[in-house]
Amino acid sequence: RNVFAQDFRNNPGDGGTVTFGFNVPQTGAYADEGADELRAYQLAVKHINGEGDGGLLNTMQPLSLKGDGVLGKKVVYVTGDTQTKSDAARASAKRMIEKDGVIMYSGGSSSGVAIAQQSLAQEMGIVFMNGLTHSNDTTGKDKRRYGFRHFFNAYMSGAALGPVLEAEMGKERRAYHLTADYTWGWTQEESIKNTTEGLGWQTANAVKTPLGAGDFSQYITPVLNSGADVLILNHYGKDMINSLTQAVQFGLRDKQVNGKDFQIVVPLYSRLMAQGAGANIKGIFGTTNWNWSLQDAGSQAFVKSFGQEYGFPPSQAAHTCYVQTLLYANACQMAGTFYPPEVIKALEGFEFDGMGNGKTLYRAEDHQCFKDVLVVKGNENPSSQFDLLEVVQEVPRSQVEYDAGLFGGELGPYEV
Amino acid sequence: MDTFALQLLNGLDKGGAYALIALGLTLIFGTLGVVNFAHGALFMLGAFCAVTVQKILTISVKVKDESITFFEAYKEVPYLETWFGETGSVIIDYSVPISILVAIPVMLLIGLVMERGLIQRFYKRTHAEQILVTFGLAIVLQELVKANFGANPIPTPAPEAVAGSANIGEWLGLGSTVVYPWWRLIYLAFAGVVIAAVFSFLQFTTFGMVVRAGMQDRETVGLLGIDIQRRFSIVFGLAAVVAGLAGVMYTPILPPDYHMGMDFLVLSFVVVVVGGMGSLGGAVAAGFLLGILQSFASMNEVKSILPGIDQIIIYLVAVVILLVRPRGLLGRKGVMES
Amino acid sequence: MTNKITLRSDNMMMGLFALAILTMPIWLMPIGASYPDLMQKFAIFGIFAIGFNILFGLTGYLSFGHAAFLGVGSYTAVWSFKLLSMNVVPAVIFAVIVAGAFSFLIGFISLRRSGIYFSILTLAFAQMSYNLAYSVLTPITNGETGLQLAKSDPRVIDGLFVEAGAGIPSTNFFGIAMSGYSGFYFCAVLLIIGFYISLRITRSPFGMMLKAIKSNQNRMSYTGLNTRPYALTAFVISGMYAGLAGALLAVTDPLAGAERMQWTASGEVVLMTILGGVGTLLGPMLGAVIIKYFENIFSAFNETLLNNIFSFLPEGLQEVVVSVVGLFVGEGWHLTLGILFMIIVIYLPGGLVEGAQRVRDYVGRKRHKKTSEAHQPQIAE
Amino acid sequence: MGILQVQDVNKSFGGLKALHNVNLDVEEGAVHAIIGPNGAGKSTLLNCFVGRLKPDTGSVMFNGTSLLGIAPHEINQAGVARVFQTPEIFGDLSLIENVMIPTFAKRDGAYTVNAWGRIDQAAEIREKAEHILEDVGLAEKQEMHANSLSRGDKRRLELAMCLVQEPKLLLLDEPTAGMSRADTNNTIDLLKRIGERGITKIVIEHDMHVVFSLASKISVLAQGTVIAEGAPEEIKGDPRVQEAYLGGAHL
Amino acid sequence: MTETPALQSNGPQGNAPQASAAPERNKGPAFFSCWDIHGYYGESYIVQGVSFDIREGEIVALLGRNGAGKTSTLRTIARMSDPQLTHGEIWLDHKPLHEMSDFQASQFGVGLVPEDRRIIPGLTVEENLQLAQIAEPKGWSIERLYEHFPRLAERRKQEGVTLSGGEQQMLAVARALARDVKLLLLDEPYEGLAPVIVQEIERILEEIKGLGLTTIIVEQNAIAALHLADRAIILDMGQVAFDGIAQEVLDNAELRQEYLAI
Ligand SMILES: Nc1ncnc2c1ncn2[C@@H]1O[C@H](COP(=O)(O)OP(=O)(O)OP(=O)(O)O)[C@@H](O)[C@H]1O
Ligand SMILES: Nc1ncnc2c1ncn2[C@@H]1O[C@H](COP(=O)(O)OP(=O)(O)OP(=O)(O)O)[C@@H](O)[C@H]1O
Ligand SMILES: [Mg+2]
Ligand SMILES: [Mg+2]
Repeated sequence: RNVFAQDFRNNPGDGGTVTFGFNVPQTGAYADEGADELRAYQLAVKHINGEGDGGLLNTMQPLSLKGDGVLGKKVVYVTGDTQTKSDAARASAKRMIEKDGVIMYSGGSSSGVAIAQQSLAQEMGIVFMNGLTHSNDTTGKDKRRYGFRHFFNAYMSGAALGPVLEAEMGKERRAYHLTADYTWGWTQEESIKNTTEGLGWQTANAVKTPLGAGDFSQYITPVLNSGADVLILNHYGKDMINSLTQAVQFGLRDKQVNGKDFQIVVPLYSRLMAQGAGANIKGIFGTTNWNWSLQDAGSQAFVKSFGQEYGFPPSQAAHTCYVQTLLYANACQMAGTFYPPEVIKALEGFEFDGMGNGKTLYRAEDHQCFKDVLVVKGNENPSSQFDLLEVVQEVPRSQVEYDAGLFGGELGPYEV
Repeated sequence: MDTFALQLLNGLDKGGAYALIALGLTLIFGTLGVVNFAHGALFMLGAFCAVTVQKILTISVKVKDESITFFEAYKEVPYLETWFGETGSVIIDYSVPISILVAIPVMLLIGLVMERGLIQRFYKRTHAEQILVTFGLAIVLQELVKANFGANPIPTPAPEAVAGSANIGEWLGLGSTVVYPWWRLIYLAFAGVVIAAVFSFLQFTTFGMVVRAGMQDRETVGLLGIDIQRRFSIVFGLAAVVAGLAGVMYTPILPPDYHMGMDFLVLSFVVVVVGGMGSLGGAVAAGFLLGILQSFASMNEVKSILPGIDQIIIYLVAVVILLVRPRGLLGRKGVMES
Repeated sequence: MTNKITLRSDNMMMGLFALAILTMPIWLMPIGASYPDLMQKFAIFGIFAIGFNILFGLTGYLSFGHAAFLGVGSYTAVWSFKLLSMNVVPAVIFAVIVAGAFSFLIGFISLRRSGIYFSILTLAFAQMSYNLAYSVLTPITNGETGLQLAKSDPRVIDGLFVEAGAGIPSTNFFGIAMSGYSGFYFCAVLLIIGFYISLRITRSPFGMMLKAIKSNQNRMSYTGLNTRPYALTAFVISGMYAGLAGALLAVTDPLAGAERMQWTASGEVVLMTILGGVGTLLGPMLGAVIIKYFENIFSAFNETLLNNIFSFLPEGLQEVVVSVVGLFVGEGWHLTLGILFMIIVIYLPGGLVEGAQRVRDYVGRKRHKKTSEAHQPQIAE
Repeated sequence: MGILQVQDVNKSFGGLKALHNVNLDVEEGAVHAIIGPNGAGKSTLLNCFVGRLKPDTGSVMFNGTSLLGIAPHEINQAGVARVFQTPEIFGDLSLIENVMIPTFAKRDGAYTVNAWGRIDQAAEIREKAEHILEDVGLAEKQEMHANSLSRGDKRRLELAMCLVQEPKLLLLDEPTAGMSRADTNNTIDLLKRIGERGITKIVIEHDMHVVFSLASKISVLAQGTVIAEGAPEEIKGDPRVQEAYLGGAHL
Repeated sequence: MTETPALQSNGPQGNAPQASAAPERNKGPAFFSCWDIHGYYGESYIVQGVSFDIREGEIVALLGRNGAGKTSTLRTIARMSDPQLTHGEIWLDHKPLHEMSDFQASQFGVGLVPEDRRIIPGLTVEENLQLAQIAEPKGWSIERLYEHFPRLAERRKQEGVTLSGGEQQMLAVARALARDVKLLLLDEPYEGLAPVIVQEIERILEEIKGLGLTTIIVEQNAIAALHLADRAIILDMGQVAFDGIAQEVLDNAELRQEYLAI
């Protein structure tokens, strides 16, 4: 297969190792999430190199990796701090590329940062495997040939929530949206609004709130007497923790409006958010990409090796980062080369199973993974400190699929 | 009408919080002349007093969840509950009010140590150097908290009894649509009490005059037999306590994290300066003014006319006030003007 | 003021400075900082800090909003790439002009006040710019995601000359791609020019007027000088430096995000300047290098790397050392930065450059004493 | 017609009438001394000339144009320089820079961006500055920071800064206060020497030795009102002045 | 505590200025004495080994040219942080001032009227006086001060720094008297004052002299100071150039010419 002996950026050549770059938030609001992602990456490298119990290498299908590294080269890695800022993330990624010679880099925790890194990947000709990023734009209008996303997106959250909301709350509802005033918030609001309006719900109002507002009281009080009976919080991270905590304090959950119990919905959940909001999340609906309580073999295998290594279960962010690393390594093995265009082609349209979320497709047209989505709610009666979210339903992949052209964008060329 | 009443309440409540946070800063900044970028960190440390107290009160017996085999998962029952039953739960429930009692001596100590150990050397240095050292200190404190408590916010709920909302409308005869969380009302009252206490201490005793004089001219005050250094330490300790209390009281509204101080730092500087340097009354007035304007600017009716106004209102008001009134609302001439 | 400043000593300093900057790829190698992106950042933030120092160091006006001009420079440059040409020359020129105009507006209003009131005014303007860029102005700034190039951008000038390729074209200086080392040298040359201009300003009558503003504005006006336009000129010049820095960020990496305008970014340049030494020529550059070095290199250490570094130690000791050092690097790099700030300002008042001078003076004190204090008898011991 | 004409100037601070219908006519080339008890309003009057204060009513005409309502730097550019009661100097600049700044201001006007020339090469300006420092006896200290001067030296520096501008009208608020006898005498000599250059001077002074060595005309201000005006000899003998100001001082 | 009067301590004689071996030194333990004090402003060496004694109730005129170090000497005695005392001892009433800080020295009875008056901005006249009576021991009551300085009584509500120069000087002297002082240090009390006021202040100083208050007065108006003083000390280049009876200076034209140019 030496036809691919072309020179490309950071070609590992005859060296015995190949370097991955893990670019996660180590400081700032998402530092804890970043730390969990880093753990997952380290675990993935271990497993690829044939150390430890092998993790998902035992369940993944089809599998080309042999547990001896990638194409016979041991994987080593470097880390960096994105600070959850686009500039810092790109600087850190450039360091990995220019100084450390990484062949692939990966990371996430915010859509803006992910998109910034993804476009850098295209410029530099290095594959970027997105970690946690939920905006439709990542594989929509800002998609890139060199970027791939395993995580689900706002559209899929909305599509998955629809039937559950209908079952739990009925068709006659008035929803009030509070939306973080930036691109992720907008796509989230749009997606969930499409879903709820599709159910026949009315939209009482959709209000933008400044990022990092801290105190949301001035946005919550208008909800009280707006006639709405559902509050949808299109917030993430600290904003969501604060707005939810305060909404509950304003007595929204004890309210009766239009003869119905007032409800709050949080489209995107994460474990850290659940921890930060404490008891306030009990019974509140939302979606996640993955949860450690899933019982399929892949999830069990991952929870086992992560839990034994670190003493606690992995978060959804850890899961997606782990899977992404394996998928990339596997694609190189499949392609028989590290030459990015070939690796990309191997990933495009790749269909696999046994990594949680059931049968999964890496769609070629937009580099978005399609798989089952979890609708969850805050656990009313947790049995342990990790038991925060209860899976209400595993919404099948077919229900969240959409047309690849829906969000526009262009992947760009293979060769740069 | 009720939206208006509610936004007014929001404004007052925010104002109380802003004033309380800015009060400590104006003591240090406006009175001692030290640009204290670590003020936010003091606020944050106060909040983590509450977290620590809660952590201590909820030290738990851990009952292993046997269904999980890959790692250790527990159901936790606090010792206080196993020992004292109901009473124990109540104590835990009241951890935030209890933290206030703890925070006063702790923050006083922190303030004194900080002043004696560090700030003291910087009274005569340039503002630039004060900024650098206090910013460095703020980062260090922040990172220490992060290393111990993680980066994620930590829920610290208000006591059950005041967790819900009060039906203010009914009391005032405005109908039942005006409800407001108890804890926020308590915060407002608490802010009022603390502000009044600080005011009377500085206005009705000679302490305030001496400190003001000392800031203007340390040497001469020393010549008059006054140990100004000791008084500066006390002011600093007092400011730390006020900042800390503001932090403790804020925890049920905003689950604390290590970065919360930085988030409030700029705001508190704006409040202090808009109020006028060296003026306690100014800081309080500016706090309420900005709080109320911010609340009204966030109303949908206003936002539909001026999109994004709620994001910039505080800064816009600051600019207008500083251009109309050169020294802020109640500032004195010559303080920190060069 | 013991060493006399002359044209010759300045030219010498200039030569050494240029040499040091241009040879960075060589001497930064041992500390792992010799890769293009970081050196670009050194040069760019050096320009930013040097320009900032013209305002803060000379006139004493502490602006807390200079990041706004940096951001405006970046946006302008990216728009120039999108609309006109991928050539960096128009981008840089427009960025400097637009940032200059923007700083004229803000400076004109803010300079009506002095001291802390001025600082808060600039802060307020910058925060408003940031908040609006993040949300309402998204059509211009592309909000959180940041303004990016797209294949479909018009690029009217380029369209006249070259056929569009398959992907997004890269920025260039008349055909030389502005990434990697060529990007660094482009920034480095501008840094050297920027430094030279700042040197000339400092040594010029205009620079002396700026120092006079810092020293005593009252006397300045009773001396027949109109302080406001002097301060405003300094403000605009430093705003243009910031705009240039912003443009270079976009030149080397064509993406402009709103977070560049946040108060923390303004604060960063303040810290760089103070750390290196307010009012000194070299200090701001030094401060910029240190902060960027920490941000990029210290944050990248992880446990495996540390274990490699300390592998020469015996097993047990290695573990202890790694866990202790680990607190200060990687995710703990902020802690180190904070401690560094404190140590420098406590032990080297006036920042690194002045601190170094103090140390040097202390060593050579006896020699200097004789010449500088002729009117006083010799010191006793 | 004098070079400076002050008519019916009134100035109050709150309830305090600091200046009450003050009239003054300073002749070109004269040394006009203003004396009077502490708090009489002498410094306040000077403040009205340089734009630091604006009188409530009245007019101040300099060379035929009004000085009221124009900015301090414009007044200075018109040719009025002032030495303050508490020295106003550029504390953290060197003495030579302190003197060069007004020299540039004189040459280049109120605002000129000369950012490319080098100070150390502005030979003509420098020479002029050095020369004036020599005149006031500070030549040796020209590289020192102005802040570390003793007070007498600061005042002399300020005087140098004004003189180097060759103003038409020089306002001196207690130029010899705090100076030793020797330096006072030097200053008197210096002021006499500049007198020869035709600079009009208004001097406020409590040291009668200085006043009577320099003044060609004296106005006596008490409680905001001019109570006497005339040649030195007349003033010396005026009983009201004796009572309000001089006391039993031996002159 | 150590009762050792300063003059008995023996130090290196090398630096002792020749003229300081004044005859008074042998007349028993002095009420106040400073011995071989050295003071620095940062790196500048300004007070270069000054020694002298004062008996209780004595009034000493401290004279010298501009920049001779008079102010610096007073500041050193008042234990201000600048100039820094690097060497030497200062004793007042058998207590070591050199071991005290500024406020302790003040509480023990050192009162300085500083040369630029140092009225505190932002405080009214009355507050400036009250400030002096915060720390014990208090001296004259504010009522008594107002009796002596009726002008201050009129202006009591005005901000101190807006007073005219002379008024400020009165306030500074009054403020010193508001404390119970053992040793009064006056730095150029006549500066900037109208002749009538100078006479008034002179009267007050005479009165203070009558009270037997030990005083050091620094004054450019040497003649006036010498008339008031019992003794004169002349400083030159930070060292004592003369120490003797005040009348001696008035009589010795050569001395006056050399150090005072009068
Ligand atoms: N800003 C002000 N506010 C209130 N009163 C003032 C102000 N400035 C001056 N005064 C008062 O006005 C009167 C005149 O003051 P001014 O300084 O002009 O006196 P002066 O004649 O210069 O006295 P001196 O010879 O002592 O310097 C004084 O009584 C003073 O207290
Ligand atoms: N803060 C300071 N830093 C450095 N040098 C100083 C400082 N203050 C005073 N000096 C220097 O100390 C010397 C003595 O000053 P000092 O003020 O004690 O003199 P003085 O005898 O009181 O003079 P004057 O009669 O002018 O008040 C002077 O040469 C002066 O330049
Ligand atoms: Mg006066
Ligand atoms: Mg003196």
